[in-house]
Amino acid sequence: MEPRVKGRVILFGDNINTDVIIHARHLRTIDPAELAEHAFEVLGDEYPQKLRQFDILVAGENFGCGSAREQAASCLVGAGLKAVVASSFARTFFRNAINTGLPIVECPPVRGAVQEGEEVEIDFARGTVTTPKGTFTFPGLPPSVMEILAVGGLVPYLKRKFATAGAPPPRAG
Amino acid sequence: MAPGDVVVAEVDTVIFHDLSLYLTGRTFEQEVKGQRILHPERVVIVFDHFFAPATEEGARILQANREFARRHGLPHLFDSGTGNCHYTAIQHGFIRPGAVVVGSDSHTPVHGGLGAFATGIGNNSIAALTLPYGTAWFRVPPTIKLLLQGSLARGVTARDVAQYLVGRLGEDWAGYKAIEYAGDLLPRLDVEERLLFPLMCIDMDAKAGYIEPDEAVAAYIRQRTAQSFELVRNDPDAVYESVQTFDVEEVEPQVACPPTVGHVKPVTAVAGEPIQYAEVGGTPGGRLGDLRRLARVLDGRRVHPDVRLQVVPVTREVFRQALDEGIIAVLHDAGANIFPASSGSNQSTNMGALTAGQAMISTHTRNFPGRNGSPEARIFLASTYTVAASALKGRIADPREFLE
Amino acid sequence: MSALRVRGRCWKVGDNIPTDAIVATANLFKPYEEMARHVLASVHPEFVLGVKPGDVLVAGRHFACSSGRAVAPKALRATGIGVVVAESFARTFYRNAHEIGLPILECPGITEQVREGDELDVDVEAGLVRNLTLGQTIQAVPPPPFLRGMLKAGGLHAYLELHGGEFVS
Amino acid sequence: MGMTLAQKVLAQTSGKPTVLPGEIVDAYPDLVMSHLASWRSIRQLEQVGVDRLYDLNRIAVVLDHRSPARTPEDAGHHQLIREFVKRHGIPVYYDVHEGIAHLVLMERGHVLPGMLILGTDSHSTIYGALGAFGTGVGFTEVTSVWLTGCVWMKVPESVRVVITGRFPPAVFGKDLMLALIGQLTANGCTYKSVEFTGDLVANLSISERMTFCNLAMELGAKCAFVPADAVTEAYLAGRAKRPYELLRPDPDAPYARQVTVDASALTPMVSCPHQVDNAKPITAVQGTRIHQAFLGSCANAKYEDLEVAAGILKGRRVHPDVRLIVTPGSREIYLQAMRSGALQTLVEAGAMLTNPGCGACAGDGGSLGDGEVCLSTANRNFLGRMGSRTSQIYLSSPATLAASAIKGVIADPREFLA
Repeated sequence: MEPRVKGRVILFGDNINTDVIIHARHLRTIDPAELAEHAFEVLGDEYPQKLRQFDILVAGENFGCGSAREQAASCLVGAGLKAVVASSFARTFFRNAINTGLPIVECPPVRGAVQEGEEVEIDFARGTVTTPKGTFTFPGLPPSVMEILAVGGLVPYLKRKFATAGAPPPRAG
Repeated sequence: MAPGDVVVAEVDTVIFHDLSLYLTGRTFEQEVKGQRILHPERVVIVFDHFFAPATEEGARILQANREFARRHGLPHLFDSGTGNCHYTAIQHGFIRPGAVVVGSDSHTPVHGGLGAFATGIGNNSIAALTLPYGTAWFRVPPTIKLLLQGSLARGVTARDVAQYLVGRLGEDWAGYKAIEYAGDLLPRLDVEERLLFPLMCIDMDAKAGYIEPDEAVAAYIRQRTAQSFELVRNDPDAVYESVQTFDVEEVEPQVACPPTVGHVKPVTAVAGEPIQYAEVGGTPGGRLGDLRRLARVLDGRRVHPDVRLQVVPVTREVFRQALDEGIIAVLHDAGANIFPASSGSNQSTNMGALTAGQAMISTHTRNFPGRNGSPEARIFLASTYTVAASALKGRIADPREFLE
Repeated sequence: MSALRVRGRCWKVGDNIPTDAIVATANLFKPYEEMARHVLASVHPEFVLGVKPGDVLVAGRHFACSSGRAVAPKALRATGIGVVVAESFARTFYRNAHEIGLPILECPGITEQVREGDELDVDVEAGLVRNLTLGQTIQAVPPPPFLRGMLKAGGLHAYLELHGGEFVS
Repeated sequence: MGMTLAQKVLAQTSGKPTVLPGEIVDAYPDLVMSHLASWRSIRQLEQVGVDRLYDLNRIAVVLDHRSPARTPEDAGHHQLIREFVKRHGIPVYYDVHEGIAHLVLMERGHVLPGMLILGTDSHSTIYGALGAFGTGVGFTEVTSVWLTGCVWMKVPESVRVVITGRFPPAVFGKDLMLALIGQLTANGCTYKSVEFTGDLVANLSISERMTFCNLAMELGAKCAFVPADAVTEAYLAGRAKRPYELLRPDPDAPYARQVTVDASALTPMVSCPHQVDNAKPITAVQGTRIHQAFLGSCANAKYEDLEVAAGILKGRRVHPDVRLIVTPGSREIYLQAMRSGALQTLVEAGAMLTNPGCGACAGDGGSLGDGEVCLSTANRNFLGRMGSRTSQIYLSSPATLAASAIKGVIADPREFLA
């Protein structure tokens, strides 16, 4: 994960659900690039292409509500998005984004401060989002979560963990 | 009229399923433009392939069909869940002795077992001729008479005999011909069992199959329609191209093996072949008799853990009756999965897809490579008893050991 | 050259080719051009890649068995082939092909006498197949007059339009 | 200070005496359920390159979303899962004929009060009907828990929903939840634990409790509970796979919010396209033409739901322009409804009865064409979920569904259940 990302914004509203992000009929693969070919398709056939022209997805409240399907996060990775900024996230999407290595930022003022196509910059170390209308701060993620995100998701994280530790940890008391 | 003549006959019943109506409707409206349907009341539409569409494409096809029926004022539309197209047509009294029945489903000859002249004709034939003019053209076929003599051995059903004939005589043996089935076996079978012979005459490429209707057929029809009909009897001097006699006493349970329907072997020759799916359904399975036979074998036993057993009743009425008889409970307790009355896994339009390396044994009618998903999957066809025994063993199995 | 006289390259397939292999169920509702791209792909993958308008498909016994599927001859026609010559045809396909005006010819012994890639000249009306590469002529079974009339008209619908909804003998 | 149920479960499963809302803990789930998504978890496991699983007894695999296989891909995924289950000897495994994972696991006694259960399905909140902490995760997280036994969890704040009064005729748990979601919005309890309590809940059947906890997901909840009690014990008698304790929240547990609902004041409710929180009283939408009615899903395809629908449909016919699809939630439900005669009634009325499973809710059968309208007892009505992007889904109780299937339009069930 890069410490800073910068790029053009694609804008969505509140309560964007996982059926809209990636329909169940496309869950036949777990390859992010293949999934990206169908991202947001339900909104129009042009959407998967459109998505690729942007770098950062900005949405309102409750982004990613609905199913626990992880592909809702990984298809965005496949589409080349570098981060998602939302006023709030549904919790399964939040977890799935971390697990697929997609940086997420919860920062409510951003949604109202940008237009589609404008540039924003996110600085993860400082916890800021800079928009044409000003810079906003967001609380950082807990270190244990950042550890997963930093290596690019849960699979690389597990690979690393087992390469160093060798065996699973002992069972809880 | 003599064999070889072309005749144009008035059609009494046209049977469509969801796939054939869609294709015929498209041809009728886009190629045969500006015509109206002469006899809407003779058209029977049954949605049996996409019984609960898993795809938008399926939903669109059914929707287009409903709209076609509405546009052309077709009153007899049986929507998803009613049953298999042929049995639904029978159940609702559209088939009578002496009737001329056509459909673009290749198994339309099944109705010859009720004394109808029934055959499969193409969508274009129906769109260009039957719908606008109410007729169909036929070349009068030469007729072969097959005499089936004797009684069936334990564990052997009409299905096995019909399949045995295909294996013995060949897949194109009766090309362009009609077969009349007779002999002392037939009166010993219930009416629905007899239907297996004309049904499977298509596997020998016959144009039609026929059984001279008797009182049992008349009673069966009377339960389903108030319309009058005549029991058409053969002319005493009817001419047959040939008459052949088969003794059925020695016939064993039969299995049609990949890659074609004519690759028929006694079950003993293929027993032990592992299977992952078993299905009782389709036009030759899933009748009340099949469900009873299935329950007889499964009662108190469990389907093998590696096998998915799928049961598809042929009509809603059969399912209802099977519920009342406690059959469904027996099947469920054995681990079977019951599906809506339909064509089940036929062509895997709605269910029953196989991946490479998998095998299915079923009472369906076709086993060509790619019929149900991967061309590298294998499909075996057999009687309900054999499918039941195989579901228990996880391998193709001889049903006779379960039928002491 | 009329539609009932075809000259082209020979493509060969074996016995008992089902309609499932001509148009798989999954392609049943696609446009004909799309269907044409998959015709016989599971039994002869090179066919759709190399077939040219006017080519000749030669098959063994019982060609196009299995489901009635009248789209099968339409999909074959959409590949551009001019005629199908086979040892024998399944009944429904025989009907369907004539009804849509796709020339077909029953020719016992054909598979022994032509090789894939041979140049063939097929005269449907006369019931003759000439193997121009080998310099041989093979006698086939010409269609009966009734079906010949249908073929000439371009299929059943065209025939009925031509004759005002009547069959003429 | 005392602890809520969510706190108690997370404390217990992370080996701590107490935990506080907001704290992140490493918890060891008691059960990890994966459905069809299991094939993806297996593929991720191959990526990680480790094959030794932490504890086979904490794994449950149930095939429900596409049952049986509709495509060769499905068949291949099912096969991959079966082989994996067999190779590892995973003891809790249910194949395509058993039904919806949530219902099957509860019926077979794998879900007990106080357990922490993860599932590859957002409606895993339903396990709270038996007092368990159920929550949804993605497939990679399942891989991780298979391997490590452990998952990080943020201890959620809790919302207490106190339900008083009694349901008027023709009003059910589903109506209450749709009203509550409409009031609190789809984002109303995001990241929170919801505890249902009050007079009405004390006497509520497990079936209705399932509907409560299932639909709580549509408030954005992380988990939901009906604290285990005598009703829970009665349900678990003869089912529970092992002994359990009736975990209950402390009287002085901290709640971020308390919401009170008077059940007596409710009317039948319908959620309109394309969000669950777009809930309206039946009177506002009655008369809307429907093409399909779907009685199914983990929200409302339980035995009681089938009984209610059959009660209304008895002696009546489904409207000729409506397809009624009935998909019982599980094999046990199917058999029970068969023995009671409910299935017969539904079939006689014209319903199409499918095999148990997720069915049309998850896009597996009953797809909608352009412009078609479906009334469903499921829990989601998102744009395009059941087929065409121009189709529409309304959600209701089984009673409203049955009344509407008869009328051909969205109809008030009170006419039938006065």
